[in-house]
Amino acid sequence: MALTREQLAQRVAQEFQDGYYINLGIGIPTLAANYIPEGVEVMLQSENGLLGMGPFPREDEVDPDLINAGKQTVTMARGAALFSSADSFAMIRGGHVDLTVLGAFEVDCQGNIASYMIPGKLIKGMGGAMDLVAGADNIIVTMTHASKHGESKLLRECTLPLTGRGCIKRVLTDLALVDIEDGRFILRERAPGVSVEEIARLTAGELVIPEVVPEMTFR
Amino acid sequence: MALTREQLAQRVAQEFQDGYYINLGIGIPTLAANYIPEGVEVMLQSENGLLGMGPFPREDEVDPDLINAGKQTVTMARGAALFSSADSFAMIRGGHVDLTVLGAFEVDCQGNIASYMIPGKLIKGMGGAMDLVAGADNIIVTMTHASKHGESKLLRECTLPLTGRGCIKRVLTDLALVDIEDGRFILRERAPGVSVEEIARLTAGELVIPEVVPEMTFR
Amino acid sequence: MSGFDKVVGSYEEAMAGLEDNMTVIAGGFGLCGIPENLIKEIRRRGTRGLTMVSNNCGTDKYGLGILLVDKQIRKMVASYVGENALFEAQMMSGELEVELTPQGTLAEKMRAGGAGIPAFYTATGYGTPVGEGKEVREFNGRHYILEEAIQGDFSIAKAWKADRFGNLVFRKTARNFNPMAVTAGRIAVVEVEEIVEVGALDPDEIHLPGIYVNRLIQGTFEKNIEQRTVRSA
Amino acid sequence: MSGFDKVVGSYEEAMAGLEDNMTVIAGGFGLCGIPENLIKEIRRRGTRGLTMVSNNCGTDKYGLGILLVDKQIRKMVASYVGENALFEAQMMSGELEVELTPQGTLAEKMRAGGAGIPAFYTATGYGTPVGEGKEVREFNGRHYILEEAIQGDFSIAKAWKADRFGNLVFRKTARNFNPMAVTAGRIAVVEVEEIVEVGALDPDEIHLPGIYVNRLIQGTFEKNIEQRTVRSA
Repeated sequence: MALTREQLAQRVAQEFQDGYYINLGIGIPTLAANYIPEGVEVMLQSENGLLGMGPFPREDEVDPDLINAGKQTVTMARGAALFSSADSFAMIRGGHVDLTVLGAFEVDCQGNIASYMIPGKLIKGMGGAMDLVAGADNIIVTMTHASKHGESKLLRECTLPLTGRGCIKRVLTDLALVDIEDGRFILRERAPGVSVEEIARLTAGELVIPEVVPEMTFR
Repeated sequence: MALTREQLAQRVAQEFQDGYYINLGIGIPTLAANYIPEGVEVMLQSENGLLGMGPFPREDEVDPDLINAGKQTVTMARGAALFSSADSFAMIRGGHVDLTVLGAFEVDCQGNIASYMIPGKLIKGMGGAMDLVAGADNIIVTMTHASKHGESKLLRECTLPLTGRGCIKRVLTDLALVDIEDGRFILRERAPGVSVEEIARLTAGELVIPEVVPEMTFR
Repeated sequence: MSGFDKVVGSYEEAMAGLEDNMTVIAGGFGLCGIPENLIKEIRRRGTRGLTMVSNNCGTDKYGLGILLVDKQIRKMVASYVGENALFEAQMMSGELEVELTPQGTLAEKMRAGGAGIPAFYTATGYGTPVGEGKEVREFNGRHYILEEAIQGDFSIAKAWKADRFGNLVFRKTARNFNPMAVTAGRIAVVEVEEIVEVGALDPDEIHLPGIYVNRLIQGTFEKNIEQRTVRSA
Repeated sequence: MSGFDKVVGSYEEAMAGLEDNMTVIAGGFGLCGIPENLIKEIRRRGTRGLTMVSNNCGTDKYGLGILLVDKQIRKMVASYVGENALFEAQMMSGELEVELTPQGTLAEKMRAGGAGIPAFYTATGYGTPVGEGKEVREFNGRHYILEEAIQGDFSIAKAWKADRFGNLVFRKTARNFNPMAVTAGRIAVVEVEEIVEVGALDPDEIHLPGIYVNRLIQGTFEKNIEQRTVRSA
């Protein structure tokens, strides 16, 4: 069974380590904040200028001066700090964020990522995505493994305009956890009940299948 | 008569306009702060990270955390702001300071300035001088017109290593106020009792002498 | 009256000198921390052919979006331009030129514009459409592209508090692009919620010194929210 | 125990891992805002062959100057190195290499090192000995030189207050090079006068977020003054 959105978020959160500063993209990455493992404390960076993002506000806490990068009203966690967008991206570009999680349209086995633009459709812009993928050492891309029509999104070479080149090392899809090494995808884990064959069939780039590919576990 | 140090400071201060943000170098430029004209308010920038420098502290006000670029203890003026050295030089390099006054060993009629190093002597470093001359549009150099041995310091071409190239437009010496335009010195004012001939004799670079060269006046 | 008093008497005075075809840098992120009233004044003036530099272009009803109604913007430099149907229409018809710039690069270009740095290298955008036509250079085995500074004829920004000398304090994430925008404008206009007496702000807590501010005005703000998201109590 | 608690138990622990021939970036201007005790710990450890990056090299008795006694510094990157007889002697004898860097360029090189900017252009130093051997480039009719970022194996800095997460507040002109130094070190060690509980600092008034700080220690400071200058009451 393909992972649900909630399971994707849960699996992402398993990568969180105590003391990690993390930037979570809009959508599933943001959901991961709901599944932070026991005994692990993380601080969330919001690229508009906040380190230490808290949960959404209660009605009476809503403050138009306090939003996240998705323009949603938020709160601050204990120990939060505020700063300008230039300082925020100095932090990101300088490699100080421990983990970045974001979505994508396509990833290829060279570590390239396409996530911001589909030619012919409306161009909304890359926001901070290009800075995030260029600045982080440790990135997890979350997306569906293939389109509704069964077209793989793990490609030999991205077909859409790139967000970043050679910067992705780990992809979590609804079917599998895949690393990228030396120009190949390496299958690390599979979603519960999903066969290695199905994953292989839906992966267009070269896929290395280790002898043992454990199923993901969820607590 | 050649100007005294106090007169040099006084003449420099006549260039101050109300609302000017000013960076004053060590020595005579710093003295100019004592002669700010009536009705004129200026704010002094200290490049280590202070805008709005006040007078030296009284004994009981001395604070080791509050010094100027000459490492002297200072105070803050009303409306002062504190910032990092990166932010301070962003301000300087970005051309936001209205007037910079600093000393020099030599100036030439190309607007070059040499002020930080005499080969063979101990090299102490340029500190912020190179940034200041590169960042400011409006600079006044204060120095003696010639050495004790009568060697001009207003040259055709500087002989010492440069602090900045093509950045000086106005020089105040103990003998004269001189502008630099199109590769020539222009004599604007002379010290009280100093003849145009003496100034010409002690100026090595090409000197333009207008028909009228007023004496400086001091209140 | 001090030469450092930056306070002007009206929004008209605040934007005096703004002419057609100028470049204006605006602070704000989404609708957060935007100079609402300065934008409305640009609308009122009817200035046209503007190049606007701002992370976003507001929405159809708020922020820079209102300058689209009379087609006052010729070119938009931004990182994200969703949530705006008029924008889409004018971009598609070719009336509006758009230069997409990554958010961090945009912030740094503004900072560079204010800091006398004409250009810098960044890995952001290398090998993407953003890097096309830009110099590529290797440092320590990694590829970077050259990005140039941005400066504006005007910059418009919003702060929380200011003293009359223009020393600024921002509030929470309404800070965003505002400090850099102020530094990068030849004429920097700032509107604030409150003007306090000189000396009332702790010099250590001033986010941006008044040296960057040319004109200052106190306004009232709607502070619209794009995504009002709450949790149940 | 939170993974964000940066407080270490001793100065020995604070500088653990410092090895011969490493590059260390130090905050401070003159003797103002210098990490006194971290410097003393480097002295105690006897680490040698160091490249020190700091605006000044202290005096004969205080600050980085004390590392000259046992010739622990191989190379000094600074903007101003007066007031120090030992320094002069070692420089003249060739034991100490000196790279003079303009003050603003030095500050910007540190900032760039922390901000992922590998290099930038500046007019500072063009046509001077500082520009020799560096790329010259014209932007809008003016000449600029290319300057590269500085990063350190360690950075040592001094702040006024911090919370246990390493969020920093500086005091007056003791801020100087400290914030940038912290950002440019792979291991950033900060000593402070006071450590407060997490949550005690206003997020809007934090000068540098704790993300940059690896180790934090509370110390006592001599705060020597180079030029005690007073006016008569």
